[in-house]
Amino acid sequence: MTHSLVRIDSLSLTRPGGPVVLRDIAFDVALGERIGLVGPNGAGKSTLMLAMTGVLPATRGAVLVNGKPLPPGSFNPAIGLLFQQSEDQLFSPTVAEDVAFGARNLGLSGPKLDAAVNKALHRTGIADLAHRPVHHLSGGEKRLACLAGILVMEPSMLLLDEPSSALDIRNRRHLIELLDGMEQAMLIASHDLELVLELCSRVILIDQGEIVADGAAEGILGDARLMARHGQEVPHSLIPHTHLGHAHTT
Amino acid sequence: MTHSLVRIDSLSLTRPGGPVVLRDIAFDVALGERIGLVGPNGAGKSTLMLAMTGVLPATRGAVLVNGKPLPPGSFNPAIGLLFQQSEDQLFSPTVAEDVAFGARNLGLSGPKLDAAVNKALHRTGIADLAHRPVHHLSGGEKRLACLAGILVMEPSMLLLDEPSSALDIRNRRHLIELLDGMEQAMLIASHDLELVLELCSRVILIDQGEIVADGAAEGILGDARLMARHGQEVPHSLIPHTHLGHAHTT
Amino acid sequence: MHPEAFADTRLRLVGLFVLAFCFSSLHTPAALAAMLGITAIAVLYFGPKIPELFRRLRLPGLVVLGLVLMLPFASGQTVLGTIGPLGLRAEGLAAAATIALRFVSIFTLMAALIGNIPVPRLFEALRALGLPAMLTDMAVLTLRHIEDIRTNLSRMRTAMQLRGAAAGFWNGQFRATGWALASLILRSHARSERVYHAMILRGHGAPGAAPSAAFVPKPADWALLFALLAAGTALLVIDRLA
Amino acid sequence: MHIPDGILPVGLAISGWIATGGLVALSVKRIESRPDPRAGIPRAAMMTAVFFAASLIHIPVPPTSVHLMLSGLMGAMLGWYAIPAIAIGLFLQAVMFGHGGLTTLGVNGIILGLPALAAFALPRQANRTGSALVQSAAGFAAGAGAILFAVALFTTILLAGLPAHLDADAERVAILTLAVAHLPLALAEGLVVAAVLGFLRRVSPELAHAS
Repeated sequence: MTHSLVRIDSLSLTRPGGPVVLRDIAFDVALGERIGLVGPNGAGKSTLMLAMTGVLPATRGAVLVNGKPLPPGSFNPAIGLLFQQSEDQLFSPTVAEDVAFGARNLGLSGPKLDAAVNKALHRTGIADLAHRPVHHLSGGEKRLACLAGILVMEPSMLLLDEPSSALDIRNRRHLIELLDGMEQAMLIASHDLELVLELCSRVILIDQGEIVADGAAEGILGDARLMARHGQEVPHSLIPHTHLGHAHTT
Repeated sequence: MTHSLVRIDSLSLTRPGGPVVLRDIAFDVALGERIGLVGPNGAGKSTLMLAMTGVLPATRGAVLVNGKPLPPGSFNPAIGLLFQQSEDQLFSPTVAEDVAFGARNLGLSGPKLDAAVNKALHRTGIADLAHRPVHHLSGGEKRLACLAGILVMEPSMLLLDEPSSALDIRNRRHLIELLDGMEQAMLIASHDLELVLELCSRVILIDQGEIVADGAAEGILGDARLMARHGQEVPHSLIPHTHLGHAHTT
Repeated sequence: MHPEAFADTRLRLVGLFVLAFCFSSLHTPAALAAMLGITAIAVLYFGPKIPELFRRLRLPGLVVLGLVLMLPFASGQTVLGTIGPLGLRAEGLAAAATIALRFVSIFTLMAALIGNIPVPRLFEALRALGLPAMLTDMAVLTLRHIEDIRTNLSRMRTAMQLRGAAAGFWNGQFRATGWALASLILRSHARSERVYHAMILRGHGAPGAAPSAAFVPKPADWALLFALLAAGTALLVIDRLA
Repeated sequence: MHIPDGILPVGLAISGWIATGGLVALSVKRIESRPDPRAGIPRAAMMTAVFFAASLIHIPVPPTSVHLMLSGLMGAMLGWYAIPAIAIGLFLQAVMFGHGGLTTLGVNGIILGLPALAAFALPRQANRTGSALVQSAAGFAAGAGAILFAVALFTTILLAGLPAHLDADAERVAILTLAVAHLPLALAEGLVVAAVLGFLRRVSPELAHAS
């Protein structure tokens, strides 16, 4: 399948007064493809994601979904963004109401709304939390509630900004398995390279707003020299055991 | 050296209405010793740290520093706490002013204050940031500014709550090296087990407010069954490469 | 008692406003007595818990208490008796009693009628009654931030305490207090913008959105509104006739 | 400084609602004439929540303690947005804590709203002069002045609205007591607001003053 679902077409972004800038970012995302977005803090990962949703208008270039350019500033449910901090994304009293928010803004109401909300809650495995107040959830539950709030809009691509941050190991594992079972295309920005390695076949490395490398995940993440040059470390599971001198296998 | 710097003497804490409780926590910290504090979210790690500073009064038991019980509610500069979120700890316009806060409250002023602030800034490597506004710093710089604000009070023990959270790989590496070069005793609560493994020779595993295991770091973190029972995963660097069947060495 | 019997918060809010204003216009003993009766019926019917009511009453009650204790000695000409140098006067005493009764009744009525309704729902009703969207947007976001800001503020104060902030405000701590508040404002502002972005990304204010809560009045809602309006009218009549 | 329900005559309470309603309508009109009226909403909501949290900060004034009001700060930072923000804050305080009142919400809106608008104008003028000392003084005046202005409005409305008239001596004593009792709060508020605005001017000038 090489149908290009989302195309980023030489996107540049200059923020008045802000230090972070994107320069000529270009890549294609195929239907269902999962791409890791890796790079040091301040490289522009979060900015790129906001620009891909259209909420931050690009200075030059465009984002195309199914070949059509995304009008900036409008509501584009096809691309869903999971924020780094769950708290930024939860603003309703209960989980069910929060999940309903996006669906309602798509015009759903009544039984159709209920069905969509239920589906999203079941897909994320939090149906039992539906009537719990959002602010009494644990960190892991909050992350899942945010995800449900995006899935309810039936996006064809998910942008995940540090999805495993602030999760404990059990919740991280649960999230990885959940994401692995989903059919949406994904762009996953993360410092958690083991997670990227588990979920993504392709990795884009960016630094200072520019794409430095784009290719097979193991090739890029395992390239110690490339990684070090951009402030990264090779993930432990890709480090060959030097005392025996054998190369790793996954 | 087995001089006990800090002794936690069967500390219990019941919070009215709160679910997190500490039960009979007891351990000794030797001068300069570094201990990892590991356990699932909600196990009581942050509560234990607050109780160790005396700001959360324990229901039963005591914290002794150099054999003397810590009077709860008082100012105890001997034990410094680095908060999980740097922003909770920064409340001055510039880095230098923020670092000066604690020293000033210890009665320093004039050239002595300046000398103490300079020393703390140099120890954390952020002397060049002294006059930068705190709120324009990056995540890594904020963490270092918080650390300097604690070091300026010359504590003999540091409590670090998730010190590597929200740091990118470069900053995390830098922090690890910085902490490794310090002489203070440390208790490091973290889900980042590789960091714990690099810095600590001893690990305390807690779950539901109780100490489940206390011993050599590699013994506990490498015990897959024990770790799984308490919602943890063995860190990658301790996993034997099963396809060759050899045991790991560090 | 029967929260599920009612669906339309709009009608209840209208009824509450009208009756509260009627309460605050009463003067005569007969009307005040009738007001207490209506309040008692509301409590029995809607069942707010009495201890909870008293707990909530404590803070605002203090303000009224001060006034109520002062008035009988400071207002009026008819001296009923003296306590030390102070003369207890009839007009002041009557005014104090009127104020106290009206205050407690309105307070209780509010707790009975809307105390159980989630606050966001109240704003949905106000929006449906014609309050501009800018105000309800602001209110919803405010609710979103209150808990957050309180938690952050108390954590910041703990951090300050751990670094030796003295308890005394006048002892030069006002600057630290102001700085902490400014830091709180900065971080909260950054968050409020992110939250607003997140809302827009999920279609906040998008054309074609389904109304967040359609209010469909049930017969019980109309009956309640009618009862509240009738009670108000009756009180006004009693107040005039007595 | 909130007038509870039940104290004022109904005519005064209704006039208060009309006055505050008019002020809110005027503010909304001023805000909507801007290029992007929604842009200021996150800041206004955040400040309303801070206005709430300020009640956690207690200032010891023996034998009791008072808490910060921050209406002057809201005026300085929010400008016209301060009026709807204060109205929302008062409504929330009334329904969530029973603080203030429902029928008196309009009157309370005037008591806090007019001083906030005055505090908006003052530091903005001072900002143009540029001198740091003048700006600090203006920040102090905005904080302290908003309290004193609010106390004056509160006292006037309360005395005008009492169902029975006080004799002249009692009235004078009451006014004096209220004014003196609020002096420490005005001082504290002035110092804190000056510190907050000074901090913001250094670090994030666009936040320090409403446009």
